[in-house]
Amino acid sequence: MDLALTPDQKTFASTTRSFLDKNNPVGTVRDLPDAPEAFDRTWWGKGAELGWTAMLVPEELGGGSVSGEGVRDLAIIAEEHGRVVAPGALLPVSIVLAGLVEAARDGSDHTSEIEGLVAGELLATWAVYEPGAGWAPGAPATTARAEGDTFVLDGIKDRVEMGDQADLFLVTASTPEGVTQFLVPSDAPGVTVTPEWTLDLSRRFAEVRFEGVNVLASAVVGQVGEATPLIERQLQVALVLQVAEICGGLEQVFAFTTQWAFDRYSFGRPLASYQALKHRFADMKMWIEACQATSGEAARAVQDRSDDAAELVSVAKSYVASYAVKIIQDCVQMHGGLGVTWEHDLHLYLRRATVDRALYGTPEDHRRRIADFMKL
Amino acid sequence: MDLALTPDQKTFASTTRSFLDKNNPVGTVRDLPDAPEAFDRTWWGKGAELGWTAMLVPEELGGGSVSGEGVRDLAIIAEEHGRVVAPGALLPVSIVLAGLVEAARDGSDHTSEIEGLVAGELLATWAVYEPGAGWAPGAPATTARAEGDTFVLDGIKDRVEMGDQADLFLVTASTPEGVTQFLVPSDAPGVTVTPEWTLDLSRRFAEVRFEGVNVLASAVVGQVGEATPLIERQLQVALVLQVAEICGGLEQVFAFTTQWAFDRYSFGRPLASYQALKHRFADMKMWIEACQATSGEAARAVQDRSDDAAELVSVAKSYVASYAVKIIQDCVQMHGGLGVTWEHDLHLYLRRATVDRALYGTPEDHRRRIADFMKL
Amino acid sequence: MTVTDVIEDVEAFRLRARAWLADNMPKLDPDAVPPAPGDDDEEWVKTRELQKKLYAGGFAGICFPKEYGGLGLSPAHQEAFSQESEPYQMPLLLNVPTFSICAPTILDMGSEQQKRDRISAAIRGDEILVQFLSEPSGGSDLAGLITRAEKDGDTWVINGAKTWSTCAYAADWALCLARTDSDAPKHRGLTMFLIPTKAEGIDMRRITQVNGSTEFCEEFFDNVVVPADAVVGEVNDGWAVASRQLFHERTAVGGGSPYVSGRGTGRLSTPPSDLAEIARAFGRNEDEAVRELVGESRAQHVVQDQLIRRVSQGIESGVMPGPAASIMRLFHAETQWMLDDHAITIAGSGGVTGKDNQSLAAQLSVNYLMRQGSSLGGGSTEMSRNIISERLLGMPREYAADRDVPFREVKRGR
Amino acid sequence: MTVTDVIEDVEAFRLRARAWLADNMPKLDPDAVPPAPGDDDEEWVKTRELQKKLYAGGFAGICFPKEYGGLGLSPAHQEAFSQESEPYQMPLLLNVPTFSICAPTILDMGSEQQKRDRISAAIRGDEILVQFLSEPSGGSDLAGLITRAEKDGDTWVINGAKTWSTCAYAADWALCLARTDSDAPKHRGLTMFLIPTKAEGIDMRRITQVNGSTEFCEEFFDNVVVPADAVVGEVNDGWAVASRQLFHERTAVGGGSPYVSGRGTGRLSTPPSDLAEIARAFGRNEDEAVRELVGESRAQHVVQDQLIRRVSQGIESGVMPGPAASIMRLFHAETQWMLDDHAITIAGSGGVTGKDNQSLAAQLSVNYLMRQGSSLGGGSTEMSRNIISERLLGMPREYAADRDVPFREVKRGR
Repeated sequence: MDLALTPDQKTFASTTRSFLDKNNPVGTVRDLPDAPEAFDRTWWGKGAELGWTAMLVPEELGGGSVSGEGVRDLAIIAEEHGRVVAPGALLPVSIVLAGLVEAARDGSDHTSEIEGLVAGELLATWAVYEPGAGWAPGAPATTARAEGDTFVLDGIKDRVEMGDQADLFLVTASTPEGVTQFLVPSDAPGVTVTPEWTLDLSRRFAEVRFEGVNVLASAVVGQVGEATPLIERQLQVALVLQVAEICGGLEQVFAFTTQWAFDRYSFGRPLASYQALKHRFADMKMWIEACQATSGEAARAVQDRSDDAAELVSVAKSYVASYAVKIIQDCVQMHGGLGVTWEHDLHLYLRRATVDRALYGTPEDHRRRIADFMKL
Repeated sequence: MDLALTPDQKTFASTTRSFLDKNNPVGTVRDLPDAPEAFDRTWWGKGAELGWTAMLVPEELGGGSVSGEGVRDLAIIAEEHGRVVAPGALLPVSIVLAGLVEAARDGSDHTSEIEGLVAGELLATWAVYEPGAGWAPGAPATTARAEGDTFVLDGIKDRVEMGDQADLFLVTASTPEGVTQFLVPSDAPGVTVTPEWTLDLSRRFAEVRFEGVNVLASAVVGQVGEATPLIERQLQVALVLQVAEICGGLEQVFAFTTQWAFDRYSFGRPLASYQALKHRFADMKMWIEACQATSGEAARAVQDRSDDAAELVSVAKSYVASYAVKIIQDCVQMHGGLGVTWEHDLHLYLRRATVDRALYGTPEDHRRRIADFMKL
Repeated sequence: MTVTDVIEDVEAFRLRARAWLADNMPKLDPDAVPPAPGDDDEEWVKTRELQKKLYAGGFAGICFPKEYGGLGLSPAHQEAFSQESEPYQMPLLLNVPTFSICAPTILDMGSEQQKRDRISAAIRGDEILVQFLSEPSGGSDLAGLITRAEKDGDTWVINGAKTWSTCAYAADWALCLARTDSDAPKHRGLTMFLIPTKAEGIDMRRITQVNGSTEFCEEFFDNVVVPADAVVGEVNDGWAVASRQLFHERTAVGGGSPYVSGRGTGRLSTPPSDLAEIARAFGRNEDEAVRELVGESRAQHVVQDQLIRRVSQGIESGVMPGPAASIMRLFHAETQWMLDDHAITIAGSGGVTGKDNQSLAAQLSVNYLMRQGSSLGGGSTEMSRNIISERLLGMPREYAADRDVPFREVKRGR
Repeated sequence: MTVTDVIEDVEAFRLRARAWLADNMPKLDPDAVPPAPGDDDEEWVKTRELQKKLYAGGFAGICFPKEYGGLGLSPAHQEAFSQESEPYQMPLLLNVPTFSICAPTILDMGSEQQKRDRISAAIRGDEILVQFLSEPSGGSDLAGLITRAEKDGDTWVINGAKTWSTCAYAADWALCLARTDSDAPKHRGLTMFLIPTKAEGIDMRRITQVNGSTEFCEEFFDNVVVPADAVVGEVNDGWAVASRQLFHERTAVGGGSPYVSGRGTGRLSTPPSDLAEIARAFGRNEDEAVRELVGESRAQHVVQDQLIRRVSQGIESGVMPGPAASIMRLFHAETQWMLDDHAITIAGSGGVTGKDNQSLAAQLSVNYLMRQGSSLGGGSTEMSRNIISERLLGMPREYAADRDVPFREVKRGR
């Protein structure tokens, strides 16, 4: 947790935590793959009432944050989600809202979609990855061709989070003028959604095909050919939420693993008394504090739109995602055989951290991006 | 040490060890940088009498090995050299002999040079690296141009081991027919040798310039344009010697560091009683056994000219050189402040391992080479 | 010596086996993939049938003594039979633990009656044997177990719990180690029992691992009553029996047991990730950073094989002490760590979602969930490091708070 | 209170200092590079001269009490003076340990005479103070020291050896901790002495480190006789003095000492390797594997700064306990390891030879020889991990064989 929260933010964090603990205890994640949907819209609507969808949205568009620092407030929510490996639409909806709000100054009017998302009535997600390709939002193979007053979209996206439940896809596509984003209803003719398998039990992904999908020019988000800054903003918000969520999970895993080390005895001594293990716990403690530090500063930088925000989110993602899986794996080791059982919660956290590690740029991708920023 | 040495090989190893312990105790390495030369030719001649230069050379050319397995015998000598961070010409002379012997079947007659090298009267070294470039022996910028019955060499080589003392350079150069190797006397007109700084106190390197250096066609080693297999053989011998030498050093460092852990007390207990340290010693022990295993098999494969020899030397180099520096650094840590003093022997081993790590392909280069072998 | 005691020559035996196998045993289907552990209930039924066939044909229990239902032949005979049996379906699931661990332990330490009953039933294909050793509270500290057996007249009453019993769901009898004297130091108050797995009061359930495997079971004992003759060896000397059992386990794992028949264990373990395949599948094989990872992992695998050869030869020739085997165990874990870590790094953003649960992404990422499996099973890597430092390097032993004190005074957690 | 006791306003003091500095102190040469530690003998001569100037001008010992030669002003005055002094040459070498560690310890724990003599001499620029604490046999276990001081009539006779004394070659007096009662447990039989570094019987030599630095010294004591009034604090209560000294050391390292004047320590440490520069210099900046390493290292540095901010604020606000500082210490070492490792990886085959010993290759590879320096100096990383696990996570303390037993019964190695 960020050490510099305001009293309001602390209260907000604890409200969110109570809600999640009550509605989404971590153990329930195991049942989600067999549920008809990853989460219930009514439940999501309650989250929206708690403000989960409002933080990035200015008051005139129906939003509003706790502290006036929406990105940091949102990071608090993400951290609480991570603590219980909560399902839901937090990441995809926040990313889309970040783009829509960013584009609201110029370009088409998406007020009604924004309002629907804030109210928790609409669900939207970013369709940005493409089959067989890594993180390369600036060079989509998906195309949008102007035809009179409309655009025709063709292409395939995959790893679309919540693709099965989304009402709207924010589609990143190439046009002759440059990369452009479109808001496409999931029920538009020519849109096909195929569920994918994923490691995370609490989330679903889908492949989404766009075959001659016709949308009005008003579906453009921002200006044609000028999506690059929007994409960067969306990415930054995605990364802030990812690292915050990972930190929430890490704190929880570390807490119950430390407790285990005190409670579990071997050869008449608690595990916590073995120096080789103590030193590994010390390393983990250090890494987790570092994860918290860099997550917090990434949120602040994106909040403040600092010059170094782009670098700081890459720093945070590259650091946090690398160490998270390393730490959780060592926590598995500390638990012995129990750690690799379905029954233990560890794998729920490990699954989510592994998925978060992979998406919106791997640590390796972000290290290369940092090198780019360094003009190496 | 290889566990499968013959009694003859064991005797030979112990003779070599006694000679080196008497003439080159490790502590004397500190004085070498201030000596006029890195080693004395008379001393090297005695090494040659012990057979150090004969192992790769067939009997008809004045050589002969202990066990009939010259490469493995040579690895024993290298391991003993590594144990005391010995100076000398073992690596460069062996590499050149490997090339000359390999080329002896066809091509010009270099019998007299071979005999001089075996007798310890001549010193030769491989001039293969070029300024600003990594390990790329197949694409030299140094050129050799045919001119009547002669060749004219132009180019700059650096990281030439023993460049200051060598009588002959084995120069890898480009010709229109392909990569070709030449044996060039160091006193040929147009050859300029400039000493370089190096981390290893026991070895010297030099930059060697070839400016319009004229050599007879008989200077060609093997056939014009067909140096590739020679280069591979030279590389394999270089790598076998490097990893054997590193293993010798590792065994020594690990032995005195383990002893230190028993002798040194902290808070009334020997260091060796602290589990966090015990576990690190266990890891080191495992890695050293692995280094020995892979070094031994690399030597066997090169000895036997197995199909997988090229891969196995890369495996050995990539593994041994990576772990060697890691292990020695942890041994420094085990010694506390003493470990970073000039007075302690540790840095002598670390210097050599770091230099061995860098030359004839880094571990990273060899991992890429393995991927090439895998046809990735 | 009567005429029937003349031992058949190995080659004659081989020829006889060859003919019999061809006439009696079903051929292997080359495309058949063994089922994953835990998904093999039908396989166990078939296994019993195959063993019954072997027994009927006079080729079961080749190295077990005749008086307990075996053939009393040499390991060379067994080896010849195994070679000949390769093209055929064989009851491989019985190799571990029934024939290579449990039966030899009974042979070494059991009563005459136990040998006659259990070993022969196993050889006949009537019974399957397993081990009840580890406990939920136990971990690396096997001898610290707390399942207790209390004497009640002529019987023993067992209460407690066991876990990580491989294939117990398919078994009939188990070697079960329990504490019978809590006033003795830990190793000295244990007794080994041979108990029916379906005895009243035993509640068995299968453990699901994160990769879906259910090969292990856990058992809860609620006043399980066993007769006095269920004791294997001496009362309170169960550690001697367990040590023998562990010895046979190591021998079996090392591939040196004369009691296995046919090649392998009949179990499919999850196939390891293939980094070159992953690199190609995810279009990353041209990336130099990825090529380094693939090359590094390949090197690690090669070095592992080389290290196994070195250490095995070292132990065999006596140059290295037996505990040097822990070096191989620890290195195996390191290799797995690297493989699983590199797999997710190379797969990158494509490695966590896929077409379905058979996709390459699903395989490699589920393998990643099981990354620590290889550092836990068969003794943790932490124990290996203790052994290497203490028994190879001679460093002082870790303080054990339970050494030489009455077990009931030993502190216990959960 | 007399008129002279009215404390000058900080801004007035600042203006007066500004004027005085301009008139009296030599300007800094912007191109001047401070000499490496150990190669700074001339620098020490100049340092004494600069301190004498400050003293003559009435600007020395700003926060030290008037009765010991200081000005008795507030940290705000000192801060103002430091700000004003930035463009000028200052006696920075005296900041650590003379003014920030030794003098405050004497001020806290010394006798009236010691304060009057030593502190004022230091402020006048006449004397330099250092610490004789660590011992060759000591390592992390400072209180286990074996240098002994024996009472001989009115004097003490010291025998033993000290090591890692920073800049002792330049000093006049040293705070020297010695054992005066071997029958007491380790911490309770120690006494602190204030002794002249040139006393008869002290043989001092400089330690050369692998990077050539000779800033540290070791000292051998052969019947060094010091008077009874050399004791600082109480006999056998030297640990209290040493603790105070360690406190002042931590404060100084953390940048919070009010006794330093001017910015910095006046010492040049070896410049760290710059990975981007190395990548470019060796032509590897286009290699994706290398770009990953440079990016990773950059991230590590950024995270280090962020972590320092988080933990410092945490400790300051009381959310984290003081020992959380060990997290920063350990992280610093990790950053250095990564930097030095990546440097040799990136430099590759070009990193171990160079034009001369000033070449980039020489710098980065000599840095690599000193890789562990940052995990040893100022308490080893092993001690940091003990502190984090025991004092932050509350795990059981490591068994100390020397706790609460007479020191003479404690086992010692070499």
